Amino acid sequence: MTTPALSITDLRKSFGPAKIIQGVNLEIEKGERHAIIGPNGAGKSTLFNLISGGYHPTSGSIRLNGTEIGGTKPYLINRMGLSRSFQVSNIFANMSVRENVRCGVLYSMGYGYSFWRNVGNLKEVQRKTAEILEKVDLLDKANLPAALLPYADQRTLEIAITIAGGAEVILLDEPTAGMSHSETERAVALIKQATEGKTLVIVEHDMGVVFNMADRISVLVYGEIIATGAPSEIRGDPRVREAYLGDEADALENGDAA
Amino acid sequence: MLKVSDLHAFYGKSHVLRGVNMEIMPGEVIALLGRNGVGRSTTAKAIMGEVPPKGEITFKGKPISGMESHQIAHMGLGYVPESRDIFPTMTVRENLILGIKNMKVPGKYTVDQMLDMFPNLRARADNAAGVLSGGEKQMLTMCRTLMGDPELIIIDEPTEGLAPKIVHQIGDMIAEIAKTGVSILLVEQKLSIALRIANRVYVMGHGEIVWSGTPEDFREREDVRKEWLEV
Amino acid sequence: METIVFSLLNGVIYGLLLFMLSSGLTLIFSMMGVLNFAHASFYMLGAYFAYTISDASSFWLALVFAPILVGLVGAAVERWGLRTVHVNGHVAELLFTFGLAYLIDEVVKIIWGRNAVDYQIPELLDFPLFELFGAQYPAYRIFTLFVALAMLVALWFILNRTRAGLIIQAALSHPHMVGHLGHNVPRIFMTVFGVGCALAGLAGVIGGNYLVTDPAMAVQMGPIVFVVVVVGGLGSLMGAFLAAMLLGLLQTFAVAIDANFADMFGWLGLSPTSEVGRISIASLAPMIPFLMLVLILMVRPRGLLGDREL
Amino acid sequence: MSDQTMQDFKNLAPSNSQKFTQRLLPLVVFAVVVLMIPMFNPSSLVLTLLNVMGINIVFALSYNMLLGRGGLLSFGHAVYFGLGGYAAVHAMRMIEEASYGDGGFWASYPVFFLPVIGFACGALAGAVIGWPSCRRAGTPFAMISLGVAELIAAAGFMFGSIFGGEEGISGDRMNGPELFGLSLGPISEVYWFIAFWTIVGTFCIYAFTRTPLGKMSEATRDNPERVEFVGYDPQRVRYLVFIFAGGFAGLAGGMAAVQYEIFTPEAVSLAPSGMVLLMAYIGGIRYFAGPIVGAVVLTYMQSMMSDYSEAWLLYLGILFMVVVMFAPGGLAGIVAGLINGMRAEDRNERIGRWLTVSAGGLLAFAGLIVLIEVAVRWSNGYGEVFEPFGMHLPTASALTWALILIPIAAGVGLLRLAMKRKEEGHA
Amino acid sequence: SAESLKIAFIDPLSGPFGPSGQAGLNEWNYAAAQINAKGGVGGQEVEIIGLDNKVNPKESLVQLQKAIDQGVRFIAQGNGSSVASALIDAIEKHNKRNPGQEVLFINYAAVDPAFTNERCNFWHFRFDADADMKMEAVTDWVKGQDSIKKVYIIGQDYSFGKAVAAAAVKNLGEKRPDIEIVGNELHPLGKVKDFTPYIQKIISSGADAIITGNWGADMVLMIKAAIDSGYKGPILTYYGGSKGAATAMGAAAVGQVKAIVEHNTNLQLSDAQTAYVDGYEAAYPEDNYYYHRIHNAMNMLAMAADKAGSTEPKAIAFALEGMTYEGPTGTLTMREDNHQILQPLFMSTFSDNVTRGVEKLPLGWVSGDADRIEADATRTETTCKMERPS
Ligand SMILES: Nc1ncnc2c1ncn2[C@@H]1O[C@H](COP(=O)(O)OP(=O)(O)OP(=O)(O)O)[C@@H](O)[C@H]1O
Ligand SMILES: Nc1ncnc2c1ncn2[C@@H]1O[C@H](COP(=O)(O)OP(=O)(O)OP(=O)(O)O)[C@@H](O)[C@H]1O
Ligand SMILES: CC(C)C[C@H](N)C(=O)O
Ligand SMILES: [Mg+2]
Ligand SMILES: [Mg+2]
Repeated sequence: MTTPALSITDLRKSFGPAKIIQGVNLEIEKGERHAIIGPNGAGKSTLFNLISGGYHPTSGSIRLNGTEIGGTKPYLINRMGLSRSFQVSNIFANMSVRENVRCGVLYSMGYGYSFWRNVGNLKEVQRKTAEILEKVDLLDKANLPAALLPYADQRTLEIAITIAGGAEVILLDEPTAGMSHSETERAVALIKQATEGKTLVIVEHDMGVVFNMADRISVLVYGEIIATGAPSEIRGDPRVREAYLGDEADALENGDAA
Repeated sequence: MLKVSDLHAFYGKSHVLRGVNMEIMPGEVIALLGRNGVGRSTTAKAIMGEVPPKGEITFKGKPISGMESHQIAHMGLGYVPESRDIFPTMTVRENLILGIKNMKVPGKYTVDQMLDMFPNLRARADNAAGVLSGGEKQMLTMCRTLMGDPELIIIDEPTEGLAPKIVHQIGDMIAEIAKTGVSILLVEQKLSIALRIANRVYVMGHGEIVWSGTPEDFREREDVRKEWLEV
Repeated sequence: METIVFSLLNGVIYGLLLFMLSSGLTLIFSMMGVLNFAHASFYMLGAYFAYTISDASSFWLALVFAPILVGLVGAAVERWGLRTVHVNGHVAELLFTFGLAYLIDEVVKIIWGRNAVDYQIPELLDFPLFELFGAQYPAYRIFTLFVALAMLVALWFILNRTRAGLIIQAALSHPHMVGHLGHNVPRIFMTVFGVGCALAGLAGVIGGNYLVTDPAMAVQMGPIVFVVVVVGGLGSLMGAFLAAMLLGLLQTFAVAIDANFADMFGWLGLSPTSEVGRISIASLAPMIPFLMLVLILMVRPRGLLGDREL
Repeated sequence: MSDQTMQDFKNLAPSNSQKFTQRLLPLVVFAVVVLMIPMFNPSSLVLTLLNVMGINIVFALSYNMLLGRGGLLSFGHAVYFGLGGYAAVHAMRMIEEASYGDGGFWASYPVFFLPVIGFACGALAGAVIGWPSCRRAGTPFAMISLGVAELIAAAGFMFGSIFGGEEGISGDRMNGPELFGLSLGPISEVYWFIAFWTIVGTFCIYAFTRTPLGKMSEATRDNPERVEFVGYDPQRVRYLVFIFAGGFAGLAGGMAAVQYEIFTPEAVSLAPSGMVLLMAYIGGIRYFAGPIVGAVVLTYMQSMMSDYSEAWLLYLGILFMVVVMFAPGGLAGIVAGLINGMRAEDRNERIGRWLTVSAGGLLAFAGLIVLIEVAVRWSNGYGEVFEPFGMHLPTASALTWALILIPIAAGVGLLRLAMKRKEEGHA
Repeated sequence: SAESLKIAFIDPLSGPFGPSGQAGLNEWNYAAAQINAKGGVGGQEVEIIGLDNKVNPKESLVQLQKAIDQGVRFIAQGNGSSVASALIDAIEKHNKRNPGQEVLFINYAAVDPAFTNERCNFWHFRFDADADMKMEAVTDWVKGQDSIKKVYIIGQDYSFGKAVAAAAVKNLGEKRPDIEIVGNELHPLGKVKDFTPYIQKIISSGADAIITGNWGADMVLMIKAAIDSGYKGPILTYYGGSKGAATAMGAAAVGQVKAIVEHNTNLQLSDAQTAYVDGYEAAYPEDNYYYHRIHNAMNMLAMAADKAGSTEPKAIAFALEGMTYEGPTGTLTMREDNHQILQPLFMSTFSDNVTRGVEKLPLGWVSGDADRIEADATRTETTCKMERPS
């Protein structure tokens, strides 16, 4: 068996006395689409922060393709091929959409801190930027300032920046939060297409999205994973119902997501 | 209690509200439904003075359009915005204290009573509010507004981004608040909640109220639902 | 021995003066987040107002009215200036006060002239209080000490007994929301800014005749005030107090020490005739505050007693 | 990827002609203007002014690499200007010594290339000082820069052999090999030197904004957190930008060394750092040309207006505050706004509003001028009287007060009117 | 010709040394008015252009350039040897680069001895006694005071302060080897606002006398701190007459503070001279007649122009060399070898027994017959090797 894309063992994180992540174990295979669900405050975003380098783990280990990355700086992790999006849109508001995506592209194309090249002349960068913009369907808005985009498009741009660097492992934190039904559907299609063949970890409260996209689902409650499994297993798990889904489980069974 | 007639509002050049009319009686829970972007939040903002309103808005018989937001608040109008706007660097307790309008006049609740009602918050009482999870933040925002003893609360999308189970809790909480005699204007997308707790329903489309009636009537009107709510 | 006693005394008093000067800024900075570059200019205004008032009537009236006047000027500046730029963020506010400093400096030059004015210590306090090792100690310095302590107590009371601090801090993140909760944010901002400026004005009344009242006094004191506030720590009055004392003592002691680098580092082979060797400790005095500032920001960005980072 | 995409993308990217008109043309025009000036036989007074402008343009542009592009508010940028300048003066002295002494490297180093030394030294200083200062942006950065500036300024009086104490260090630019037939003696020859380096500096700083590092510096300004998650270390980005900004400030310092032939410790102090901040901000930090405009305007005020009015710093302070309050885009922003406005559909409405605003502003300003000038003369106490356009305006006269109060009141009224119209226009 | 002769006065007009510069400007203006009443210099009306340099050498050069660009050919400056040093350099360079448009430097107060020794320059003329000459006089006085056993030297940290300190150490060593120098300290120029720590240090050192070259605010504040702290020994100054010092000292300092000067208003004055002084004090009621040397310089300038028959700086410079002038205090000579004036000096003492007070006080400066030092006696050796233009 190949090394898992992401392997987390006994990960813990406390803020002062508050133990937020209390021993998470998780393995995510290459190419898998994995959803993490759980009640508000369970620690999902915190887990993402730990994986992507935003926080230092209190203890435990996180391996990306077999390499330990716990406590490594975010930009180093990013260069190793892991990229994330944010629950609250976190884009470069004063730049155009194109420039936003280009920021995501530059490092991966090897132009790091270069100060002797004109970005206008970097053909591959331009091509890659265009490719990403096309993928997320923002090509026609490429020259708009990001701050002026409608909310849903900002969320999309958030995803675009995340995938721009060509990372193999992608973490998306509630990518469809605040979107309407139709927008959500579009976003799901887009995410599916853009992460084709990559490892995807996604946090979502929209069960429609989760059950539609995920190969496997983990349920995080109070900093612990209480269940991991295929969507069908999770739906039936009484603990999950109790802790998270509540009445909605029935709705799901009726095929009528909220 | 609150009466809105021919309310218009603009963002720059775009005409978002095109003559909204509605009325809320004391003790009522009103749900304002509508698709994304039809202007429900804008209605709330216009009432609260955050967006300059054109038209007539009276609260308890007094016109409030053009008033400063703190004056509106002092008249007994509370607001829980979509963006929640908790004060991230302050503790949960401090956030609650800030909800008190006048330290000299004791309100219905003390901070401690409030924390007793919501054990989730009590557990985080001395943490910075910025690190709360989404659901905790939503609760905090509502509690904070309650601290000021409002007579009418406008609540904008309280369940957005919340786990399914919490959604229900929040619904219960709003019903609970309504029982204490506070009027509520609830801007909500999730029909299950809105219909469960509302006395009356307004449906909004393109910056106007297109339908109003009781939840029971609403359930009957498949056509309204199809035309104005579904995509 | 004499040196130590004198330096202690002078250091404490200079430190207290620094504290008086910076307490207003601590208030404004920690409550409103405004790094008021013009703070020392308000200090200067205090001195000049006091000069004019005591020229016309008495020092004691000046002691009361000069700070009030400065406070009113401050409130007006907030009302018709700062409030407009507030929406553009802290950098805009900082720049606004930066321009304000130029403005006040120039206006002072126009009204009171380009050279020092003769703002004198009131006769009642102009006598040697005691003699120490052959040198007389002026009573006014001891008076300064008491005013500063009174200010410390009063401020501590204000900060800990009012909710204004919380409200303002909240307004920094979500001003609209604070309004919806029923607080009149603009008025609180104006009051805090006014009070902060009035405190600077009071420092000016005291410092103007202790030191010199001239148009350069603002420029000279401005940066040091920042040092006190930042080193002390954001939001901490006690921190500011501590930092001011530390600065006062360090600077005074440095002046009093009769040694140079060669004396201190001679064992390292530093020659007393070399350029570095000849540097006297006394001449380091003006560098000390800034050395402290840079070090603190690098090592402990929240300052000595601050409760949050800058 | 489909050809179609590439096609679309090409259409999005500016065309070559757009690139030319928007990027190259302004620089070319700038260079042509600079080169044409001597054809008008300017007096040495004008040449001096132009030279100082050139120095300040490069200095202000280098400052804007930090403030406008990098979002780093520095109160100590003159440190790098000063250190670069000092290095150049020292080099100038070495050239002098070497050419009278035993030759060597310095004897063959042309004074014309002293700005290179300035750049190197400024960049070096940036590399050393930037290391601790660039760890954080925002207020801590501003405060550290202030502290460093004061430290270096204090050190200026301590290390006599470097800074020369109160006397400063001076040199003679007329030594070493001549380049381009310029002896650099008369000011008209120094003009060519300054012109050359102004163009080189401007061009290089512009080119920098188009590099990956330049772009990421803007990204870091807007959102340092996100930058980390696209593979960049924001501290590193800031640090590198800081070094370049220091280098170009040093370049300007090297130009100043040749122009003035003296540097004093005051050059590294807070005052010139504040001045360059004013230049960049008043000119407009969000526009590349902003600092250029600012440098030109402020240099003019500093050298010329100070002859007409003692209160010129007061006018400067007022100008700055007006910009901060009402025109955060600076002078360049106002110009850009005008140009965009001319293209907008509600053009006529806008022009009407502008006219009202300008009329109001001018009126209020006229009243203010009278007030200030009368006050200045009153304050000097020599009994001098402000006499604009043959009018006689003593402090006590009713006419004086009428000329102060009426225009101010009328101006403020007009401004309010314009403001109200704008609000209504938006509704 | 109708064109006026412009003298650019480059000195501090604001800041801690503003009063010193402003007083100088007033006296230059008065001297110009007086000479203009007598027909001007070489038939040209003299016009003084005051330029503020904030005692900053670089700013001074900016002002110099501006003055030159406006056609000014004469520069007057005095406050600060640091500035004078830069001006000497810059003027020399200018004169070399712009033959036919030379500029002449009239130094009325910057007394770093170097300017008339190793750094002497043809375009520079000094109308004040240099720091060494003055220190000779000061130490001659100390020589006679047996009670002085310990001396503290304090000064401003720049070339002039250093020159004073060096001269004091050298002269005391020669004239009174028994005296212990208990402190020799330099403080930053114009930055100290509270001299109390310095004074307490001096008192603790047990000094019997203080020697200081301080001027401007540094003088006023230092002396104020000394009096407030109850320092009782003699304070030997160069510039005790700095504006504001008398007020700061008050009656407490009578007999205690001394200053070495070329003139004070309680000397035996001729009627003409009395009228001249009165005229000045009437024209500038906030000032007292102080910079006598400015008036000397103006008169010598006029004489030189007459002698040369021209107002060209070069011609005037040649005419000034070796010129003698009968001034109110005696005969003045401009040394040809180094362009240093020789004039009688007076050790004067702060006193309450005066016919003319200063600063509207019944206090002022007096000197007895024994306090007069003849012009010739002030002559010092010079190392100057003057290069003269052809
Ligand atoms: N920096 C921090 N300091 C202290 N507590 C924190 C910090 N960050 C998060 N927490 C706490 O950790 C818990 C988990 O937060 P997290 O944001 O990970 O929740 P989540 O699962 O993403 O919830 P949601 O679905 O609402 O976004 C919350 O209770 C929060 O208060
Ligand atoms: N600040 C703004 N500037 C410009 N347009 C805005 C702004 N805020 C909202 N709008 C636009 O106004 C319209 C109504 O917005 P509003 O927020 O009231 O919608 P809503 O019905 O509450 O929908 P949502 O589900 O998105 O909250 C939308 O088309 C939106 O794009
Ligand atoms: C005006 C004088 C007091 C100047 C001083 N003598 C100097 O040489 O610097
Ligand atoms: Mg989350
Ligand atoms: Mg909404």
